[in-house]
Amino acid sequence: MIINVGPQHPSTHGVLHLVITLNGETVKKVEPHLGYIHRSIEKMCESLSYRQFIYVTSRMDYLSSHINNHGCALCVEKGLQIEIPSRSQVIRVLMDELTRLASHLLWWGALAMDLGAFTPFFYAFREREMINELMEDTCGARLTMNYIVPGGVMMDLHPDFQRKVKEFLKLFQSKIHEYDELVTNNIIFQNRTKGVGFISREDAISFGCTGPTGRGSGLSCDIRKLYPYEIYDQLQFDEIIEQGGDSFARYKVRVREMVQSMRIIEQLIDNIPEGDFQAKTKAVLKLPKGDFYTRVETARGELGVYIVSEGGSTPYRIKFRSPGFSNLSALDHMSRGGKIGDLMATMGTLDLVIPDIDR
Amino acid sequence: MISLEGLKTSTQIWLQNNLGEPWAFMAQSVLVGIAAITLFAVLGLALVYMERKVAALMQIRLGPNRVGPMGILQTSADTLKLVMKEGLTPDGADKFLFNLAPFLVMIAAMLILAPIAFAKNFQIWDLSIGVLYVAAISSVTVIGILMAGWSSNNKYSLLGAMRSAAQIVSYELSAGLSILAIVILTGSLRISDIINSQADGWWIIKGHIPVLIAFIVFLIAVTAETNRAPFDLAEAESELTAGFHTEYSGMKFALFFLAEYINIFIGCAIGATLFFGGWMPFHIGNWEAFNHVMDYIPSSIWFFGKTLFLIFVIMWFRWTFPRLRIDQLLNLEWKYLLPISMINLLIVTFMAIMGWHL
Amino acid sequence: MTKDELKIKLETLREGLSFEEGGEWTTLNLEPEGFKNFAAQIKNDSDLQFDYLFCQTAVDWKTHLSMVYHLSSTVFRHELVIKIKLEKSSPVVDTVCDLWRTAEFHEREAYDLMGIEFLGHPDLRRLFMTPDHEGFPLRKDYEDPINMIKL
Amino acid sequence: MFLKEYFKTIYQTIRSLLTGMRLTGYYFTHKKEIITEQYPEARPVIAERFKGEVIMVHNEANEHKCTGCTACELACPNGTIKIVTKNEINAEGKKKKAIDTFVYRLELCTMCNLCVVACPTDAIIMSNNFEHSVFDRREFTKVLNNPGSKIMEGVE
Repeated sequence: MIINVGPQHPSTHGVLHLVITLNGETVKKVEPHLGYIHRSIEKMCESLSYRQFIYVTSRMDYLSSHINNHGCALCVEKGLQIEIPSRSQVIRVLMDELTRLASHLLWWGALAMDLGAFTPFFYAFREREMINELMEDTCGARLTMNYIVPGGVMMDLHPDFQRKVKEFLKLFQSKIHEYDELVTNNIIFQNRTKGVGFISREDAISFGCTGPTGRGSGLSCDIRKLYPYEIYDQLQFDEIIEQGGDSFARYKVRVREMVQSMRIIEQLIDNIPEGDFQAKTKAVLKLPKGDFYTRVETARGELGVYIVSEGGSTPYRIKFRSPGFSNLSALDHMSRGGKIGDLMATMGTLDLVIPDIDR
Repeated sequence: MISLEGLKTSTQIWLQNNLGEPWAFMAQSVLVGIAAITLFAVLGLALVYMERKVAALMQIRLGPNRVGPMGILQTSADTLKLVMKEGLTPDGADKFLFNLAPFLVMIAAMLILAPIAFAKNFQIWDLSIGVLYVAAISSVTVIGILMAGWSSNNKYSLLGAMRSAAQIVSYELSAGLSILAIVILTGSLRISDIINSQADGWWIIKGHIPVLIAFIVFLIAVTAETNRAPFDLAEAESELTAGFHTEYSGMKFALFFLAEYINIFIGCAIGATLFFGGWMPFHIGNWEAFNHVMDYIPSSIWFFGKTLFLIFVIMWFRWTFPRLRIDQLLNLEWKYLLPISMINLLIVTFMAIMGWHL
Repeated sequence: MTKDELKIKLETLREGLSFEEGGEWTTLNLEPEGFKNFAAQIKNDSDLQFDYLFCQTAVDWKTHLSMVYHLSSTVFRHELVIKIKLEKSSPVVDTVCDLWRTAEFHEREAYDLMGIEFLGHPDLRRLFMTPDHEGFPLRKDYEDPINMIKL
Repeated sequence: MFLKEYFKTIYQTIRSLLTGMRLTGYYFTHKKEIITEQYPEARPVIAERFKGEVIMVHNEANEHKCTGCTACELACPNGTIKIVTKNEINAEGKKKKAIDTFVYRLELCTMCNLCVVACPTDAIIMSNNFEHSVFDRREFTKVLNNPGSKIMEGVE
């Protein structure tokens, strides 16, 4: 039996279209059909200047839009060979980690909803809302911030930022046990995710699975640790690696990563150096001829930005290596032989964001 | 004091005096029919409202609060919307079965209403095999669901219907076995006998451990039989969009929706009758004054209070737990609930033979 | 392995490799012929172990096309960039999706948007566009008067 | 041994389920935890930096600071802004470029703030207004300079 899951389906979280072949309830084959929201961002960027194209990248992985912007800005800075002030570096990292936290929170709620529990979604949104408000205070937007620009950040931090972040951390720490009580320790949840959607370390490398998907299979792939950018090499945090390779391992990686993000924020929030938030840059940015590649760790995995420059004010060719795209390619491998319910659990723990896949 | 019993008796007497025996019976039947349908509508609306409020409060929300005071009229407005919507029938569907299915589900739900004692001496039909009747009719619902799933000509619907059939058929067993435990203790299938046997204390608080186990098994089985989360695999909106009623719209969908809530009500009413003594007030041994105060509360309030409490517990389940997978669902039944309830039944029988329960 | 060591090691695998100077990582220019063998070599060589293909893309240079492979090793953490020059009229290259399975999707994307054909790919179909779409959107000479908005 | 495992599973299951129910039960009974905002009645608190739409600042004398340099038009990635200039003859008889209309198309705007950053005279800013819905999309095309407004003295 062949079933079309999507493009409109409650658990694909977007317009992903999966054609699944079933034998009874058992999944035989999963074939993703993409392109429902392909906007050809790569082509669009070819006609935008190096300042302008960053805003488009917010629309790729809209849950970690900030980190997308970060990757692009880093790539442009690498081409221009400019140093950015330490204050803006700290601000960028702070915002990155807040974004990661918000993204993982949303994922946590959405995963529980995929598995049929609605209530966690609202608890997750309560905390995420506070992060969004923090973002709104400083960046002026909640989701597509366009806050990071080549050379630094667009605006200085809001005066209340530090106080509010501390308030948030305090509240978040007092709430984090609820996540364990409601979902992690729940026996139904564990049965639904343990041993489901297994992918071995070798397959994870071969499929290019990164982020929590790769780390859940025991693959060390945290760009923040392996190829530190900004000030990540000066920070104390652990790369979370679980050996399970199943949905529960991926779940645990993300939940434990939230704690690590909190650790990073705690280290930085009292140590924001004074100074400029933006380096002096020319009005029109022109990258030298050549190609530049940067990688950053988004909430979903490794985002690669590949810019080919011909020396003009616009990129000649730009390619985003998005984490969701590679992770999705492993979905078929992971979900074969499972039940339909397992497919939803696997998809939930892969944390697919469809605009990130379609670009 | 107005009680449902008094209302019933005075209506009966009035009708018999004015119309004569055969016509009075006819009039009574019509009145009962109207009362049942009204009860359905009111219950459906009230339970949907209750579900939404319970869900909202557990999810740190307010819930419906715009239409009418506290949003009480919200569900009525929703029903009105559904009534006015077009009832679509898909092209490839088996039209007759497709349109019949919601009514079948509804009628099955209505039939179970007959032996339920809503208050003292207030019962449509106190038949001698009351409990057996309930157990038998409640599995008719599955035919309606299968019919809906099959005739929709939709793969989601078919999968949902098949899941639902497997689920209801298996959970019927442990529900039946846990009901049997009480039947053995009481020694009668008649609902009124079962209630009267609890005059000196409800089964659940008499302190028999097997009864407690039977109650837990029964609660799980009822949750599963009514296709409620965490056993809502037949609908499983994240997997099968809406399961067996994917293709339904308008009033036909509303009937399915209503039937779900009526089934919960009936399941919980049976649970309240068997384990919580139906309309029997709460009595504590020799505390005469306390018992009198309890007696003063109308029996219908006792019944509805207990039923609503059980419904609340089932709603609580729904808004806390994730959904099970289909094989885990069947594992739970065949590996855990069925063996437990069988051994439990054995113990209860032994208890009844030895007379320990009295 | 540093860049220079990597160069020397690669030279032992095949004679007369042309390296591109500059750039962050060792960059290698290759011809499509014999690429598949070379790819298998660098993946399976115990000193190289390029087991992770983290980016695969194509660039349209108007006169010709080129495939760009970004490879990395999860054991030694060294990177290699391979660029393959392809003809504009008939861009054909061997698939690598039996070596790195992530390439399956990336090659479908490159086929869809750039029109590069991969020999031996198990399921070479359009990924984003509809199957009957004409033209390859990411090529520089692609024109779509309806959907492309020029500012 | 098997039976011990069996009952242990049952015990753990019930325990984990009851912990979850305790949490939802807690929220059910504690109404102060409710976070719903009743939007149209209770106005939301909008951050002062919130990017709602681009507006042009006018002072009491109906003067703005826009010189018509089109820096914002060039900075905009979407073609949201269109500046139509005209030549004005000032008091000394010299010809001077000034804006005629500053056309802003809200439906294209992504609130990226690049135009505000690009503006050399701070003539345009982002306002906090977020209630943009209208019945006709033509209303999204706005002219930002007030009718009859002039450029402020001393702004070059």
